[in-house]
Amino acid sequence: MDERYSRQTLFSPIGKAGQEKIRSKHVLMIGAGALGSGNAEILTRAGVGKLTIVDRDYVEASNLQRQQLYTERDVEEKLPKAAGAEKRLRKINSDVEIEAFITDATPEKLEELVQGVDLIIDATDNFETRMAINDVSQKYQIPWIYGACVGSFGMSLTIIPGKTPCLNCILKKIPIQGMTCDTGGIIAPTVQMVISHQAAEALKILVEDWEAVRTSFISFDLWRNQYTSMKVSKAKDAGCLSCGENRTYPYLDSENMTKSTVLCGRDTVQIRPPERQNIQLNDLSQQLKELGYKVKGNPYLLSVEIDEQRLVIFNDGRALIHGTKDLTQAKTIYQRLLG
Amino acid sequence: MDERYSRQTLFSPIGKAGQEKIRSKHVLMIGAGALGSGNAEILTRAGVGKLTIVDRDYVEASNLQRQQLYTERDVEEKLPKAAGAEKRLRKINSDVEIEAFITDATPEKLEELVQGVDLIIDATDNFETRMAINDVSQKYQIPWIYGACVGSFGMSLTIIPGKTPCLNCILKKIPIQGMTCDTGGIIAPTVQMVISHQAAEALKILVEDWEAVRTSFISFDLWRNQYTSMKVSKAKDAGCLSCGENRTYPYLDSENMTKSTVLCGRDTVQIRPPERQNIQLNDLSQQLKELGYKVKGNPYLLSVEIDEQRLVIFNDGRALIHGTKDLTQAKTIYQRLLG
Amino acid sequence: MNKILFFAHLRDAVGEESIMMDAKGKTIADLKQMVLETYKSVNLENVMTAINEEFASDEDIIHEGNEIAFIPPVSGG
Amino acid sequence: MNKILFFAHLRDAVGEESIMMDAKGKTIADLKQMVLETYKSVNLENVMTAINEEFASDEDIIHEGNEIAFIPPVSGG
Repeated sequence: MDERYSRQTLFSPIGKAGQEKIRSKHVLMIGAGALGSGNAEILTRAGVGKLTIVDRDYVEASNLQRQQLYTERDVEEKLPKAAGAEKRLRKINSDVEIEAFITDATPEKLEELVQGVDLIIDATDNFETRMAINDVSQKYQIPWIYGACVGSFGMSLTIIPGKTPCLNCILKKIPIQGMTCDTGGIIAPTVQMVISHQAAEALKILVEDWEAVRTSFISFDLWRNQYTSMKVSKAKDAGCLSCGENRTYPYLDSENMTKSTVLCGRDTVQIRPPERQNIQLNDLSQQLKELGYKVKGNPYLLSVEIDEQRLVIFNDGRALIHGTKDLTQAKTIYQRLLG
Repeated sequence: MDERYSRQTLFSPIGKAGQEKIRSKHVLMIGAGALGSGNAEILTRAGVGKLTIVDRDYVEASNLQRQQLYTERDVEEKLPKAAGAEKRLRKINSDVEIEAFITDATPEKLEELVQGVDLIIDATDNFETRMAINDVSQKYQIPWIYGACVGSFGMSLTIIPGKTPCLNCILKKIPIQGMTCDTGGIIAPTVQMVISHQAAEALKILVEDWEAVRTSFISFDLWRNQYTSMKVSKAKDAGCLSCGENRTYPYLDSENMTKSTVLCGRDTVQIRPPERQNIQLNDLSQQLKELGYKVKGNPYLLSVEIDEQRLVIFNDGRALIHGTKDLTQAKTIYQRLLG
Repeated sequence: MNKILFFAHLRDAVGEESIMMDAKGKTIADLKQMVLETYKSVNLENVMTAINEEFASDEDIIHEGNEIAFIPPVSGG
Repeated sequence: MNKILFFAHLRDAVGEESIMMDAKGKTIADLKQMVLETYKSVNLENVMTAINEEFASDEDIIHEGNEIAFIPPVSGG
């Protein structure tokens, strides 16, 4: 399949030398939702050497409108996104080494995963994880590409340690979440336009065409026909705690991370135990059934109905409690079932 | 699966009323290559009522780098793109009526296909077909969305009959093909960015948000970080033969269409017989094998090796001759095998 | 005079894609205050600001003819 | 003076993303001729032209400060 990449090697800023570089690189994708699906698919099709995908969630009906790696069958099977993504990507390009983790991208996990990685792509849905990615990027000198969207509005920025300002220089602190997909919805073309920008920057970085890397912050609105490009070099802050002279990497301190979170765009709370568990899902399923609960599952997770709520538990102990935004109620349900 | 479209109905310019409109509409996709794959996937995920896809080609290894509906298996099976697209789209959304035609989008075929269609999306790779789409759009008053790309450069324009200038107003004549994917290559992010613009315009048209429809011609270069939006209302030409006062629809005259074409980006010639044939591929395969040819096939096509070239024949009599750009040589091969 | 552009949900809160204001000599912080006085429902607390398509801080001074854009960071993905 | 912008393969033929030329009072057709005299390998036969981001024909007159863009239509898909 040398013919396979012919249209990409014909593109002169890549060429055969660039294709060899792409082939030798390792990309870490944080998230396998809308942005993660599309970015992972482009890089897999482009023939990247290795792609590591991390996602904590599983496929639901409301994802299908914009998350391109998944099908109706994945929803029926409640397949974790990382597993579903891996399955589809292998069919697309068996040359690429795909590694998938069904887990939360905590600061500890990020520090473990970035070893040997050439580029991190942000495909998360929250600023807490983004700021941790930003710190890890600075600590290990690995470029990363921010992308985000809501409604018809999207944005992207490429961060090269030692060269560009970092996300903390620009945002100063974790912004209070404004409009989310919960309140603003999202349309698939917005997702694809953010992906276009992220994936183009990714290819530039993988082929080491540093001159071509975009140094401005782009944002656009596809419904209102707006597009703007903002130069950010002035934002670089020598006092920045993430990339400045006296850096402390504040977002890698896991004490700063919440242990339970209301998920963006969902009537759902996530609970993460302080330490990783190793739950035997088969045994747990049996116990719960004996207690009279309605339980469904697959090798990765169990889904349990409890009154108006539904608890989904993964074998590392992490759980999603659907049907509530109340952290206390969610913890109560978690503890009732898992002690 | 009412939950399925929740993120789209939350987007206020669509809402529940818009979703009902999307559900009631019929879109015609001309081409199932790079732009066709991505546009078809977005509209299928968005829940369009009916999607008709027309493509004359089959899946090859060099398509996989950017054509998102296809897998390695489709290449092995030499699956026609329209059939491969249909297969994947059904898995994505079984609510959408998918209709696939493995055929060339000739002017006659286009006039037949546009009946009852609400929108045409251009996903072809040549201006001959685009100008025929443009004429059909004007004749039957159906909006269409132009999109094209090469390398890291792409462009799009939305054409609303009776409101905006048409493509013939702007280009005046079929342009001599400049750089093609053959000489310039193509990267997947460019494709996705054109798709983002086409699919956003498609959603605006399907929900009848005419105020939001983009009236400018956009073009961009993702590698060189360029983006420009050109107002085109001034280009509307009362003397235009496609949309003016004395219109003749010059590109619907099939005498103006070539019968054999060197395909963009490929060392390949297409031969189309003057009238549609109905070839019994099984019988033909048997005959050719008896003559000593190496023949492979599936229910849609046969592939025959002839010296340095390879002929692929479809049951409507159309053929692709790979390994040559010489029209005469290609015709010779065609006639040698098919009389 | 200065053209002030609003992106995403800010545009909905203001009701216009852009407005004209005389902000010559004022800082970005001053301008935010001026906008808030007219459009009470706009939240400018965490927005990014650009002057003539270049990143600006709250202390930066606005000159005659400068175009100001307010861009809210979003988190979806 | 006028800024002349080149897109896609035109940029490669010219070797620059933009050049400065004094084209005040000239038509687009004149300007194309001027560009061709300096950059012989550029093909401007079927390009679209914009003056200040608005579609322009060969007969349109260029004014002082106008920004001209040459955009080649492409056919890939």
